[in-house]
Parts: sequence; structure tokens; C-alpha cells
Amino acid sequence: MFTLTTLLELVLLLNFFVLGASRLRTAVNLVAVQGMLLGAAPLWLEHGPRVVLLSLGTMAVKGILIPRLLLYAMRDQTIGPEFRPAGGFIASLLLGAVGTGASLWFGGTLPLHNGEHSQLIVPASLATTFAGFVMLFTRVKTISQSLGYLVLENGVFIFGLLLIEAVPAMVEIGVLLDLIVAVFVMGIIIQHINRELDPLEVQHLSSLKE
Amino acid sequence: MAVYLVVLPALAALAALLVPSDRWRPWLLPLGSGLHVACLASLIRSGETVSQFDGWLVLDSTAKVFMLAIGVLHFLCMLYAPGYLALRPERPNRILCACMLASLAMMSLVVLSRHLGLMWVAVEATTLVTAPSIYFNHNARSLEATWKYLLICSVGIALALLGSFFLAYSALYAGLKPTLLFDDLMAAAPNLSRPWLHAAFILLLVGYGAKMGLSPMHTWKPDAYGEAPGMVGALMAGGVTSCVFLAVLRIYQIAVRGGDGAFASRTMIFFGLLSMLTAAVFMVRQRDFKRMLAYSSVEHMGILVFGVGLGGAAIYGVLLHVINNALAKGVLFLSAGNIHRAYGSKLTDHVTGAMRGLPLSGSLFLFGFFAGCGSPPFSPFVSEFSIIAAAFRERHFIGAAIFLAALMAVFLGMGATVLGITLGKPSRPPQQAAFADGAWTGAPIVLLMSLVLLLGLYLPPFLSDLVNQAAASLAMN
Amino acid sequence: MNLLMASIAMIAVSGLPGAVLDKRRLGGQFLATLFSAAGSICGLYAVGRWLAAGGQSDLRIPWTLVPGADFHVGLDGLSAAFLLPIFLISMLGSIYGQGYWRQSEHAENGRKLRLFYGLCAAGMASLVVARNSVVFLFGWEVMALGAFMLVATEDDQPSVAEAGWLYLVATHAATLTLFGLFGALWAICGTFDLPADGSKLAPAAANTVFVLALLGFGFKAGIMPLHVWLPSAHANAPSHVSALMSGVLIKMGVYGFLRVSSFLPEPPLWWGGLLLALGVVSGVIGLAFAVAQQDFKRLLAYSSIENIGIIFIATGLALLGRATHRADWVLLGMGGAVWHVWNHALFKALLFYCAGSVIHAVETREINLLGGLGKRMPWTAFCFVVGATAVCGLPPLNGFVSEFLIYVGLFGTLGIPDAGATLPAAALAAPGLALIGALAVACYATAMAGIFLGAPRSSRVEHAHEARWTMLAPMFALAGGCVFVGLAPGVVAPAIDPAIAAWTSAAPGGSELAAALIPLAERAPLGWLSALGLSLVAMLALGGVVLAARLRPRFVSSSVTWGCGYVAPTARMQYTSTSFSEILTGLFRWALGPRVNRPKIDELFPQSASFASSVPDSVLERVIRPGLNWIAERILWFRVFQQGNVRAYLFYMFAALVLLLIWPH
Amino acid sequence: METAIHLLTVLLLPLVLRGVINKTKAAFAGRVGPPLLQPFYDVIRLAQKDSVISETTGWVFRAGPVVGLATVLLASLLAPFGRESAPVSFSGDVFLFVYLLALGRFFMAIASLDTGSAFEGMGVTRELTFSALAEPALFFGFLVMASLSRSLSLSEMLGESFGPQWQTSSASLVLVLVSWFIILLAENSRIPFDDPNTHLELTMIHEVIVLDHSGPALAMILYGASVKLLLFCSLIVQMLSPFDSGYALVDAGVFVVETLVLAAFIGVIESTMARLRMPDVPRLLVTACVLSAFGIILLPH
Repeated sequence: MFTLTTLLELVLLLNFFVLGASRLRTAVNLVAVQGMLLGAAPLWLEHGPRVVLLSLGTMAVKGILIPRLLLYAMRDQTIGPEFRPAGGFIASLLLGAVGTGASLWFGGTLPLHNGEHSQLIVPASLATTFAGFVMLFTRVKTISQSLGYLVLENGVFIFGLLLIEAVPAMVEIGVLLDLIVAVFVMGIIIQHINRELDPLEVQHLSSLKE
Repeated sequence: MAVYLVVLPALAALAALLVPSDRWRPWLLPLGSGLHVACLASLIRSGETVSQFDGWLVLDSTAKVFMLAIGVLHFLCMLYAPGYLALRPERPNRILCACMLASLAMMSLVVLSRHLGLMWVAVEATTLVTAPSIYFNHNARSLEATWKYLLICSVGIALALLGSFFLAYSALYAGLKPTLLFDDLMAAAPNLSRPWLHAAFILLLVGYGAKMGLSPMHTWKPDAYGEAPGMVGALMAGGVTSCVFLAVLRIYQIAVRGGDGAFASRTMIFFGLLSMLTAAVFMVRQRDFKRMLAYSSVEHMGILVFGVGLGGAAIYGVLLHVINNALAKGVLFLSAGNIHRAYGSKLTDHVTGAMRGLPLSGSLFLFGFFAGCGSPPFSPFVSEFSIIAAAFRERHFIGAAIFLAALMAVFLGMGATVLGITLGKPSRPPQQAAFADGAWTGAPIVLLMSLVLLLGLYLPPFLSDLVNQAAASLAMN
Repeated sequence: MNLLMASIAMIAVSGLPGAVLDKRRLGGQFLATLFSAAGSICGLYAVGRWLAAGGQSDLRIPWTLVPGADFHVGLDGLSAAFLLPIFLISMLGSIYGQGYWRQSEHAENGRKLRLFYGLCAAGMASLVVARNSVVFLFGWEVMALGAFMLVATEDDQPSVAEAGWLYLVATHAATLTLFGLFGALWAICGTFDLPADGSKLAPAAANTVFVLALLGFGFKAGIMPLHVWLPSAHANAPSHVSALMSGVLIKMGVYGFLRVSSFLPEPPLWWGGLLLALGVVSGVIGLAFAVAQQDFKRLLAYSSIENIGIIFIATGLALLGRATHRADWVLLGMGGAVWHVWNHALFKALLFYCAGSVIHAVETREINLLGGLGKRMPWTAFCFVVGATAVCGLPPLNGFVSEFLIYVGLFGTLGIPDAGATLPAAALAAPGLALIGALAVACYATAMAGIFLGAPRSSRVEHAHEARWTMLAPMFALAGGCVFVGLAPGVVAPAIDPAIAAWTSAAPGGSELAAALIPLAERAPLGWLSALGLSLVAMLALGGVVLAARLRPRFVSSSVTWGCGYVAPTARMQYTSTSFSEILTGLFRWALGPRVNRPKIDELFPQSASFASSVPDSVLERVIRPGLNWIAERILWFRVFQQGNVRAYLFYMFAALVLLLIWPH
Repeated sequence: METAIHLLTVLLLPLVLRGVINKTKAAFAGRVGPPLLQPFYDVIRLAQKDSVISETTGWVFRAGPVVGLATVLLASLLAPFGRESAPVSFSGDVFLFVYLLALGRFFMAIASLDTGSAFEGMGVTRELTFSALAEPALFFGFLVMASLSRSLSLSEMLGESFGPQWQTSSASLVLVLVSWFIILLAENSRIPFDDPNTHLELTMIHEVIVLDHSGPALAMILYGASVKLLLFCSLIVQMLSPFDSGYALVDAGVFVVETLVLAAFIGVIESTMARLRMPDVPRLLVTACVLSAFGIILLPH
């Protein structure tokens, strides 16, 4: 009943929620949920100790570790809880919808292996990647941009599901490791930004220009 | 044996973390880098291709050329480091030293790795490792520069990961065992599924192009190189971008072997010329000479990619240009660092008469500029001239004309800034006598400059054989 | 050939010992001149021996730099013809530099100057003997960068830095054009050899190669539209460097053009015609600018543009000769061109040395502040008169001989000696050349008067003193050279024939044209010229003796100049260079565009007013500088893409990705 | 024998020409005028006088007149008088002829500038500019002559009688004749361009150049100027005379008579015209250039 396709549909839904979220804290939690779901996804595809270990690791990292890092980085921030995307909610939601439509169409064009996996994987990954991009374009604050990066990373991870048996474990771990370190460094920088720069400037971070 | 190239610097990085005193730690840098170069030299002298971990780490002739460029530049920059860090006692340099050595390790890994996934991990690692070194100056501007560098490169590399997965899937779709090993992919290339390969090539090109600083993904470069210390700028402009260029080269090989050669070569030529024109446009009336050097790096990446797009005889020029560009960028960035520190400002309206104020760094900066623009007695001329000649041979006349026009426009923009800085009466005597031309901060640049001059006049036989072998192995169309 | 390469190496290294020694002592200075002189003499001997006896003229060393191009140098007629002035002028320049740029007076840039002087001279010599384009480009750029460092010697003055930058832009544009030219040649002919195999060039390719060569080498030669860098570079460089640049460096542009045009097959008529037109325009407009200059080194620089125009007229005639297969025109055209290259090297270097000794004495280049220097610097004045007479092409001296050959050649296009194909249009260049000659007389008479004759116009002239002997010796050597070549052209002619033969035989199918070439001495009545020159000198001597007898102090009483009875003439009443050129500037107003700021007197009792007029270089000030500024303003708009907004940067990447994905492959 | 006649003509005829011109002008003005041989007496008188030399001048001032005279005498050896060829003639002597006159002009200019007075500066600027405009016209004429006579030597160019040429290409010959006559008036500072015996500095060109010379130097200048006048007259007379008697003496006599008639004609021109305004002089010279340039186009090929 709870097949991979429905899981992917849930993930797509979460994309919209994250795009529409008005409070930063809810956005982080939503991304955490999305991470958990994706962590569990490999179980549907393949069985074996390696896969279980892998999915547990992913769930731990994407679901728990990274959100904690972001919340820790956010804790003494002076930026208000609410965060409005630059173009306003409706615009980013619309963009999200258009993106999902486009990725569904583009997914269709790419010939899918008549694999046993659900037809939804490629479009879902493209949609999530696009959602990540939309967040990167529209959100102003550093925290939300790193969130956008995380959603983008999830999109890429979805596509990774197709190749679970192909890509060796070592590379999978490497990818996860890089993700952790990336977010870790981003968190440190966000902390430094909040400490060094006054809030106004944080908004725009555009002193370096021609 | 080849893995030592990665392990040695990594160990040195760890050691750097452990050494407590700020005064002794910088001396680890030349040590680590020196070991790396010594090991590389012995590998090159042994001559044959070294392969380890069943084909995952391979040191073939192309890898040797890239390793040589990165290794030599890194060693000379590390020679420069102690002198530089001694002048900056107020900044703790634990993270910087560690990051420098770690970046060498990661760069070696990128050059050696034949598995595209592993290569992706290494490239991501270089980004994460160089980010803190940009933030060395700990002021608001360098913080912003680091944030932008990290964000743009990470997004780019995420796309590259998606591209790698597309590539693996193209093998899966074609009924082969999905693999990311370069040799298997090259073997299976002709019957990879065409649309997946096409999409993969585009994603990988845009992804790694962002890391390499090709226009329009170059926007982080002026900020990052502008705010990083000269030494870090040299390493990034000469080392990191070169090793990512090797990644792009690998992908281009697969795309051409996979039958998508026409589109791939046209895209590469387009990106090459676009980067050169962007560099030319943004160098006009540039008031900050470090940002100017960043755009010069964008231009030279454009030249490399343009050369690869041409193929044929241009490959020899491209491989030689990797080495020449690394050395020339080393000279320019290190001498620019000296001038910046001595005059306390990067803006052309505060800095004039550098050749009189700082005789050594000023003249090295001026002759580095001549070298960068491809003037004959210096080595970049050889590579740029063979690329132009190849452009004519491949009958890309319009491309060659735009290439020459872009070179002239870059010369006009860059020359106005460089001559504004070097000629004339010194605007302000160097802040402290300490920042005048020292032995330790001057000798590495002189070594780099003499290498640029030597390679411009005479190519040692071992190097020319290496480059010819590499060019032969890369010769596609 | 090995001796020649050794001498080039010696000249290249001539500056190094000086650079090492302490900048106070004069040791470095003597060593530099010693090396340079020794290298030049060996070089001259080697070329002389080759001209006389022929011998080994090729040297090929394997060189792994650019695949397919090894270090191949050689000596043929054309190279020998251009090597002689290089060695001669660089040697004399180095000796002149002893007195003019003494190390003790110019401590901080003296060593730099000598270092790059040697490198620049060596670069010129190596590019002339280069037999493949890579070695040619090496010599070319070493010369160009060396000359830039020489021009920017006193770069603490803003005008010098500006001149250096202008020169650098022009020379780099030339270099990039040459990159394109030699790249195209390599792509078409398959090899880097310099006298490439012209037969592979289709007419369209030959036309592109011709245009690229004209642009690339025209920039360095300073032919009219591409001359913008020349006046400011020559004016701001130290005088013996200006002499080296004007006498020899711009001739490298001519050599390059001759070398490339020598192997182009079947030159169409419009090539020669274009050169003739460019030559006449450069000559006439160049001199119009020269007359209007107030800085005498800029005047000499514009006069160099005029002489380059004359050389291009002769080259155009030679190309027409090859187009119509008339050996006679080729002989006279190429003979006139090469001979004028030699003559110009001699008298222009002499004039710049005189200018140098004047600057050394009065530290200014303003003609309007000088006057009356003839009495304080008699020898420099005498040399200037000899140089001026030679540069105007007046009979007894060498300028006349080469212009005579060009005239006979141009009149030949009317089918004068033998009724072959006639090109009356080409003959129209002859009156152009006459106009150039007459304008040169006007220009140099007023320059000579402005500096040396009349009463001193300012206090600067009071403490002027004659130049040191190390400066006068090269001047007398060059003056002697001008007189010798003028009075004994027959001796010099045989040295030019190999150059003409080399130029004609390099073209595919040019050998039968080369066979029809007769020695220059037989074609032109050089014997008559020397006879009449000697008789003119005899008559002058006789008249001088007669007049001297009648002007003995007994018969002469001196008084104030007879200004029609005006008893209190002041020096300020004399004509200045601006007033000398007022009529001519008016006639050429359309080309010169003089800037005159007349005082606007509007109140009843006008206060003190000042009048200033200047003639800036119209191509530079009216076309290039405003053009580049306009483009720069437009380009600055693009900065909107780099305004620091990360989100925009990410959007550029996304846009690039989407565009590529939907691009129809 | 021919060279003897030639030298004799060069020695005596020039000053007679100047006398004839003054005599004609006097006749027009209803005056008796100075005796025909007055120029001879002037030259002899000046040769014996002492000279007054300004102290601002140097050796250039003294060398000027000598060079002026020497160049003109040497040039006269090249020009053919009557039907015989000139004492010295080789292919290309036409260029030597023109450039010798230019050398003379150059040294006369710097000599007069050596005095450092404003008047000489005025005269030299005008003289050099106008002669610069006159040279191309001369060369266009020589182009026509050379292509008609197929030779570059003055003697062959102007030596033979012009009978046949007048039939075939009379149009271009007329044009060249007119333009050369204008050049003659300009170069020898006759009325339309410059008034030889005026003393208002603002209007003088040639006279003001010799303002400061005195004594024997002035004599040389006077004699040199007259020889120059003869040379230009010979150019035109040689073109006009179709007559070829074959005897040296008879031809020389005919040449002398024709030159005197031309001198009288110049006198007539000077009496009937006033001096041109200074800006009009370049326009007239440019028209002379254009005239002789059209001469080439109308040449029969």
C-alpha cells in the first residue's frame, strides 16, 4: 500500500509546503521530514544489510543531524521568525508548480528503463531540484539559502535511488560526508555572518560589486 | 605508489593541525609540498603509467602533466607562505596551513581518480577545504566572498553529481552494467543512450564549469580572489581550476567518444569565447587589481576550454597552457599580494609607481602581465600561439578572430590597470619597511618567473615528450 | 653565420654586466658600450664578409618548443640589407649614450636603460635573420618589450607613462595581428618557414595575408592611419633611444612587410596602388603635422612618418613592377626603398642625436623657448644643417640619391625608357613626392631657424654648452656617412642588389623576373650624380673663398639687424614655430584640426590675456581616444550583472543550464 | 663651341633680361626708366662695396648667398638653350635640376632667418609655403614633357624642336605652358605674386629674404636671382620655338631674341596687373597644379 510512488508524491507535496512555509523553523522541520522519507526510500528498492545500514545512515544525517545543525546556527539569530521570499509567497508557489510541471514533461522525454522502479523517480528528482533552485533564487536570508541547497541535494539523492546497486557504497558515503561537511561549514559561516555583520547588511550581502 | 601523492599532503595537513606554535607551523607547508613534488618527480622519472585500487587511481601522462603544474605551483607558493605568515602574526594560521595542505591532497585526488564519483567527492572536498582559506583575513568582505564562493560552487557541484548519476544511468539504460569508472565508460561510450549522455554532459559541464569559473558561472571568482590573500588566490587560480578543468576534459572525452562530439565541441568553443569576452568586458576601468587578476583567470579558463573545443593540434597547446597558466598566475597573484600589503590598498587610485616603490615585486608584476598576455619570450605565448594556429587549421576563422579580439580587449583593460600601478612616481612609500621586498617573499616569485621565461625559450625533452604523449592519448577527432 | 649569432648574443648581453655593478660608478656604462660596440663590429664584419664572399647562410638547431618549428636562422640579401643599419645605429647609440645618459646623472634608470637597449637591438637583429615565424615573433616581441621599457625610462613624468602605454597598445595590436597572420600561414602552408611557399596561397588567401601583413607591420612602421603611437613615443624617449626607434625600429615593420610580401604569388595591381596612396598621404599629412609641431622631437617623429611614406611609395612601385612583370620598376622601386631605409637610418639618427645634445644643454623640447643656439653649440648646429639637408633629399647628400631612384622609377611607369605597360595613375605619385620634398624643406628650415638661428627667445639658452665629445663623435660619423653616400653612390649600390634579388626571387615564379634584374649601378646614372655633387662642393668652396676674401674684418662693420630701420628689436619679435607654420596649418586645416584658444576680450579695459594654439594628433585625439572612451562607457553598463546579489548569480547558472538543455542539438 | 656660347649666355643674358623688364615697365608708365644695363652697374657697384652684417648672425648667414649662386649656376649647366643640348645631360637630370633650385632656396631661407628679425620670418614662411605648392605643378609639367619625349633628360625633353608635338598634343602643351608661366612668375617673385621693388615689408616675399644682405653677398644674390629667371624663361622658350636652323650661332641668337621677347612680355604683365592678396596666392598656385595635371590626362596614348 505504501509504495515508493506514494512516498515520492509525499516528497513532492513537502516541496510545496517548504516553498510556502512562512516560519523558518517550520521550513527546517519540513526539510527534516523530507530527509527522513528519502532516507527510508532505498528499503523499497533493495534488501540486504548494506542497504539497511545505508538508509539508516541517511535518515540519521538528513533527518536529524543537519536540521539540528541549522537550528543551532539559528538559535541566537536576531532575524525575525517569519521570513518572506523576495517575490512573495504566491510567486514562489507558482514557480514551484510550473517547475514541477516542466520536470514532469522533461522526465517524460528522457527514455526510462522499463525498470521495476516507479515511473515517478526521474520527474520527482527534477522537481525537487527545481524547487531547491526556486528557494535559492527567492529567499534572501543565508539560512533559507542553505535550506534551498538541502532541497536541491535531496532532488539529486532521489535520482540516486535508481542506481542504488550500481553506485558502490564508498561513493554513497563520500556523498553523505560531503553533504554533512558542506552544511557544517555553511552553519559556521552563517554564525560568523550573524556575529560580524549587522542585521541590515545580512539581508543583502552585496557589498562586493563592480 | 601513486596514492602517496594524496596521503603525504593529507598527513602533513593533520600534522599542521597538531603543531601548536604559529611560528613553526608555516614551515610544515614547504615540507609537505616538497615531499609531494619529490614523490611526483620520482613517479615521472619512472616513466610508465601507475595504476592502483584496480583502476580507481591512475597516473597516466595527462595526469602527470596536470600533477606537474599543480605540484610545482603549490610547492613555490608554500615556499612563499612562511615569509608571508611571518608578516601576519596577528592572524592565527592553524586553519590556513591545514587547508593549504588538504587542498593539495584533494587536488591530487581529483587528478588521479578515474572513478567519476570519487572525482566528484574530491572536487567537493577541494571546495570545502579552500573556503576557510579565503576567509583568512576575517573581515566582512572576505566573509561575504567565502559565503558566495561556497554557495555557488556547492550548487554547481550538486548539479555535477546529478550529471554523474545521469551518466551512470545512461549505461544502465543501454543494458550495460552501470558504472562510473572512466575506462569502462570510454569503452562503452559508443552505445550509451544518447539523450541521457547529452543531458549528463550539459549538467556536468555547467556543474564543473561553475567550479572552474567559466562565464556565466564565474560570478564568485572576482569576490573570492579579490578578498583572499595573494597566495590562496594563486593556488586557486593555478591549481584548483586546473584540476577541475581535467574533470571537464574527461567528460568531454566521453561525450565525443559517445557520438555527441559536434554539440560538445560547439558548446566548449561557445563557453570559451564567452568567458574571454566576459573577462574583457569586466576588466574595463577595473579599479581593484586583485579582481582584475580574477577576470584574467576567467579569460585563461576560456582559452583552455576554447582550445579543447577545437581539438586536433590545439590539444598540445591546451596541455602546455595548463602549466604556463599555473606559473603565470602564480607570479601575478604573489606579486599582487606583495604590492597590496606594501601599499595597504588594492585600488589603482591609491597605488602608483610600484616599480619604483617595490622594485622586485613591481617589475615581476609587470612582466607577469606581459607573460599573461602571451608575449613571446614567455611561455604562455607558445601555448596561445599553437591554439590560434590550430584554430586556423580547423577553419574556425570567426572563432580565431573573436579570440584575437578578446585577447586585445583584455590587454587594453588589464594593461591600463597594471601600468597605472607599476609606472609613475610611488603614490605612498610602502607602509612599513617590513613590507618591502623581502628574501622569502621575493625568491619564490623570481623562481616562478624564471620558470615562465625558461619554458618560453626551451622545453626540456622530458616535459615535451610528456605533453606529446598526453596530447596523443587525448587526440579525439 | 655563427659569428653573426655570436655578435647578436654579445649585443643582447651588453646591458647585463652594467646591471650587476653598483649604480654609482661608471664601470657598467663603459662595459655596456664596449660589449655593444664589439658585438656590432663583429656583426658588421660578418654581414660585410657575407655580402662580399657569400658563404654559409643557414643555421638550423632542433628546438622542441612549438612542434614543427625549430630554431632556423639564415642570411639572405634582404636580411643583410636590414642588418647593417641595426648594427651601425645601435653601436653609435650606445656610444652616444655614454655622454648623453651618464650613469652619475641618471642613477636610478641608467642601468635599466642599458639592459633593455642591448635586448632591443638584439631582438631586432634576431628577427631580421629569423627564417621561421616562431623565431620571428620572438625577436619581434623582445624588440617591442625592450623598446617599451626604453620609452618608459623616465616614467615618473605622466606624459612619458602615457606615451609608454600608447606605444604598448599599438605594438601589442601589431603582435596579435601577426599571431593571426602566422597562424593563417601555418594553417595554409603547413610549415612555419618564413619565406613560406607562396604557391599554396589562393588569391583570396593571398589578399587576407596581404591585409593582415599591412596592418600588423603598418602599426610598427607607423604608416599614416596607424601612426598614433609614434610621435609621443619618440618625443618622450631618451634621444638616443628615439634615434634607435626612428632610425631602425620602425624599419623592422618595413622589413616584415617586405619579407611577407616577397613570397605572395601574383600581386594584384591594387596592392601597389594602395601602398602608393598610403605613402603619399603619410608623407604629405605627416609633414603638415611636423610643420605645426612646437616640440622638435615630435617634429622629427612626424618626419619619420613622412619618410616611411616615401619607403611605402617605393615598395608600392616594386609591387606594381611584380604585378606587371616589369623588372625595371621592381629594380628601381625596391632599390629606392632599401636605399631610403639606409639613408633614413643615417640622417634621422643624426637629427635625433642633435636633438639630444640640445635637450642635454637646455632641458626643454619647446622650439619657442630656444633660438640662437648656433653660436653656443656650433658643431651641433653644423650637424643639424647636414642632417636637415639630407632629410629633405637635397642634392649633394644621401637623401637625394634614394629619392632620385624612386623618381626615375615613378616616371618609368609612363613607359619612359621602354614602351612596355604603362600606369599613368602610378606616375601621379611623383608630384606627390615633389610636394613632400618641398614641405620637408619648409619644415626643416623653420625647425633649424627656431632652434639654432636668430636671437635666444628665453633665458634657457644662456648657459647652453656644446655637447661632450662622446656625443659629437657619433654625430660626425653619421654626417660623414650622409656625405659619403651622397657623393659616392656608386660604391653603395652593389650592396643593395642582393636585397632586390632576394625579394623578387622568393615569390613562386619570381625567378625569371629576378633573372631580368640588372645591377642598380648600371640602371641609374650614379656616376653623374657623384660627379655633379663633387662639382657643386667645388663651386661652394670657390664661392666661399671669394666671399671670405671680400668679408675680411677690414671690409665689414657689424650692427643691429636691419629691421627696416626699427632700432630696438627684441628676441620676442622673432617668428616662432607656430607663426612659421601658420599658413601651412591653414592650408591643411581639414587634416590637422588645430586647437586655438584665443582670449575673449569683452570688457572695456581688457586684463592680461594669453594665446595658445596646439595641433594634437587628429587620428588619435579625434578618432581613437573618443572612440575607445565611447566603447568603454557602453561596456560599463554590463557591470549590472555583477552587483553582489548571490541570488542573481545562481539564476545565471540556472538560466545557462536550462538554455543548454532546450538547445536543439 | 656650344658650351662656350652656353656659358656666355649664362654670364650676360640674365642681367639684360632684368633690364628689359624694368625698361618695359618704365615705358608703360610713361617714364624713361633706368638704362638697359643698370643691373650690370648695380652688381659691379655692390661687389666693391663694404658689407654691414648683423651680430646676431653666424656662418649660415654668410653661406646662404654662396650656396644660392652655386646651385643656380650648376642648374644652368643642365638646361638646354636653343637647339643644342646642355653642356651636362644625363637621364634623370630633370630631378637634379629641380632639387638644386630647392637646395638654393633652403639655404637662402635659413640664411635670412639667421638675422632673427620678424620681417625675414614673414618672408621665409611665405616663400617656402608658396614654392611648396609650385613644385607639384612643375613636376606635372615634366611628366607631360617626359612622356612626349620618352626621356628623362632636360636636353632631350626640351632640346628638339616642338613642331610635330604641337600638332599631336597641342592641348596638353598649352596647359603646361600656362601653368609653367604662372610658376615662373611665382618663383621669381614677379608682380602677381610679389612686387620686386616694393619696400613695404608686409607685402614682400623674396625681397624681404635678402633684406639684411649687403655688399658682395647682395651682388651674388642679385646675379643668382637673374640666372634663375633665365632658367625658367628657357623652359618656356624651348617649348615655344619650333625653329631649328641647324647652325649653333643662329639658334643661339634666336634663343636670345625669344628670351628678350618673353622678358618684355613679363614686363607687360607686371605693368597691367596689381599684386594679389596673400590668401589668393595659394589658390592661383593650386590652379596651376590642376592645369598641368589635366595636361597629363589629355596626353594622347
